[in-house]
Amino acid sequence: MTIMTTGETGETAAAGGFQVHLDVFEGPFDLLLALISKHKLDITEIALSSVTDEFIGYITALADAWELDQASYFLVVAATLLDLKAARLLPSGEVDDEEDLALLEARDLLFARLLQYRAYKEVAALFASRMAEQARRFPRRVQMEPRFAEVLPEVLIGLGAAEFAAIAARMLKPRTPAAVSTAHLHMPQTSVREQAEILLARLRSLRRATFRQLIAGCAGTYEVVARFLAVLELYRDGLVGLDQADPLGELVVCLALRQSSQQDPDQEDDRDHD
Amino acid sequence: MTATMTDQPAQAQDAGGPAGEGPGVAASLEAVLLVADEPVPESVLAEVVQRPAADVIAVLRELADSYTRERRGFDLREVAGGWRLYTRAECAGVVQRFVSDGQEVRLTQAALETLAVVAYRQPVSRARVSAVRGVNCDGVMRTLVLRGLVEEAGTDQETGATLFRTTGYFLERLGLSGLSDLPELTPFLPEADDMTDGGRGNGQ
Amino acid sequence: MTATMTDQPAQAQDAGGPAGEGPGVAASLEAVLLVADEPVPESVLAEVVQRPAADVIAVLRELADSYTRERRGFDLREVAGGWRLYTRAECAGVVQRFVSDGQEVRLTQAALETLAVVAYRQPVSRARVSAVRGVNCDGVMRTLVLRGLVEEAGTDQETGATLFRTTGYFLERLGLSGLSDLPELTPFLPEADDMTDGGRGNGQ
Repeated sequence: MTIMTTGETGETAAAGGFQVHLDVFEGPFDLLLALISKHKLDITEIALSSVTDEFIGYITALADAWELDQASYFLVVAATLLDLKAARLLPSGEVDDEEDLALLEARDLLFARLLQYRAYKEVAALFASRMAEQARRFPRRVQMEPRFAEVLPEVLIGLGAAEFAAIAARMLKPRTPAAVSTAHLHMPQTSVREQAEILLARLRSLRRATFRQLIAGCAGTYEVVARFLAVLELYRDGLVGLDQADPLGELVVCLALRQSSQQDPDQEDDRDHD
Repeated sequence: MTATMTDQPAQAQDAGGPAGEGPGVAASLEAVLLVADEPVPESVLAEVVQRPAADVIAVLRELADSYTRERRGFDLREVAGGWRLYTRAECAGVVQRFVSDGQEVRLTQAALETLAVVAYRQPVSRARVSAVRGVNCDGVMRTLVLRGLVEEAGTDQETGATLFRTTGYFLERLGLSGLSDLPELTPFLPEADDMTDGGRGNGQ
Repeated sequence: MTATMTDQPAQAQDAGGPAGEGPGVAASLEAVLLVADEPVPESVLAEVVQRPAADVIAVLRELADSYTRERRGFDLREVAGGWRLYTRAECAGVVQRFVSDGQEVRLTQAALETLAVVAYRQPVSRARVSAVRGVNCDGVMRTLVLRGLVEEAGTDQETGATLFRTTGYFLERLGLSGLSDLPELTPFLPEADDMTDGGRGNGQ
């Protein structure tokens, strides 16, 4: 049996640009395969970087209709495709740098997953035709002739009344619509802004301190991270100066001179980047 | 021997029909009778195979005779105003051994679920049970009837659908003396249950 | 009624045939298959007709062939690890007209793909299937379970995730006699694939 081309293929690919049609693709691989076959391309590196724009066009067109978990799969693939396309635009040399290697790995992984997906998709098509064919045959399944019904072995329910009732309860329980679980979210336990205030307070008395000193007493990694981010924010705003003799060396933080004239950190809003 | 996925769809052309189009009348009748649950009147068969009743009767008789002549394990008989395939009387011993063979039959999860819904919602139609379970229950219901755990209980006045209820044998197998011994569902239902209708229903 | 030691009709003892002569193996098998409501393994058939499995298999194959040769409306097929009578595919039109009830609902593309991954990777978790397809499969998996094509198969020892496998009904729906009849996945995979793990896995 020959491998059949699956999905929404070619003929509709009229000349001139990408046309948005509202096919719903079963995931990013499905879309990618459809695009590749539409252009009658082999699954090669060229194919991947050539269809990048259309892929991105598709997910942009669907921007309002995304479901979150689905979108993330698409975005990961889109990011990888963009990387690959960017890499092709640059003069290519030998792979010598770690980023190139990572890119190659990402590409190979994407290939592998795409091929794997295609294999399952083709088998799924076989399943479909097989099932359609089988649906034309009806199995013998009729009531037992009475004379034999009597000799049927006893039925074993194998449950106590309570267990039986539990099954009924499970079946009859009204179905609550599926809700998005928020169990994995947690409340932030601190904020960068809060940490910035602590930092400034300390520096006002110390004027100058190592980062190590400044994080003494932090309640956990999250607080250390927040305090470090606060250092960066304050530095960006010119409120503190930084000094680090060598990479990974001791980081020294000092209060900027103009800070002596008490600027209220509360006016600082850590969302107003850019 | 076993079918592989690459099989071509079996020879779809003709199946002994005159002029090679479609199955013949005999084959069509055999196929219909194979899936028929109860005796099928000649008129119904004639309509299904789209032939005059007289032709159909002739073919049925010839089929029945040929099964007997060839001493097949099945037997085509005219009973209760219709035709149905039965096992041949001579084979009763083997069939009995097959049917009674093996241990007690354990109900499948699907059967248990269907039985549970019937027990607490009886009398209830297949459609209702299917709706509760979210999946068609026709086959399972048939098994439960066959096993004597469930029986027909008239028809729904509005829809005309066949209704089902549990049997005394069901109570016996579950070790209950009556339906009133079925545990209340309330302790099992976390929320104020059942928007669909009045909880336990007319269980007794 | 006396059991003779001749190797003629070995199952004559309790058959109660009219002329004191029991049914042949073929007839016995036909009768048993007529009352079976699921595929019957050869071993069971062999025990019921009290013949060596090899003989039984030979007779079954000959029966199946003869039904096809004679273009009968029924068809004897080996599926899901056993033998079962089916209507012949060419008679589908007539049978459909007769049964008219629950035609199988066609599976969606998503369901088919999920089913394919489960078939080749079983036992497999939802997360694994989602990773292969690049899209969440929770809802689809539930549908497959409801349809009886897939069932739970314990939990993963490391992650605690529920594992899934295909059912016997799945094999029946595909007309396969066992998982080993699934086509090899490798021809569809140009390279020695599969970063994630060892391909087909324990397909059997």
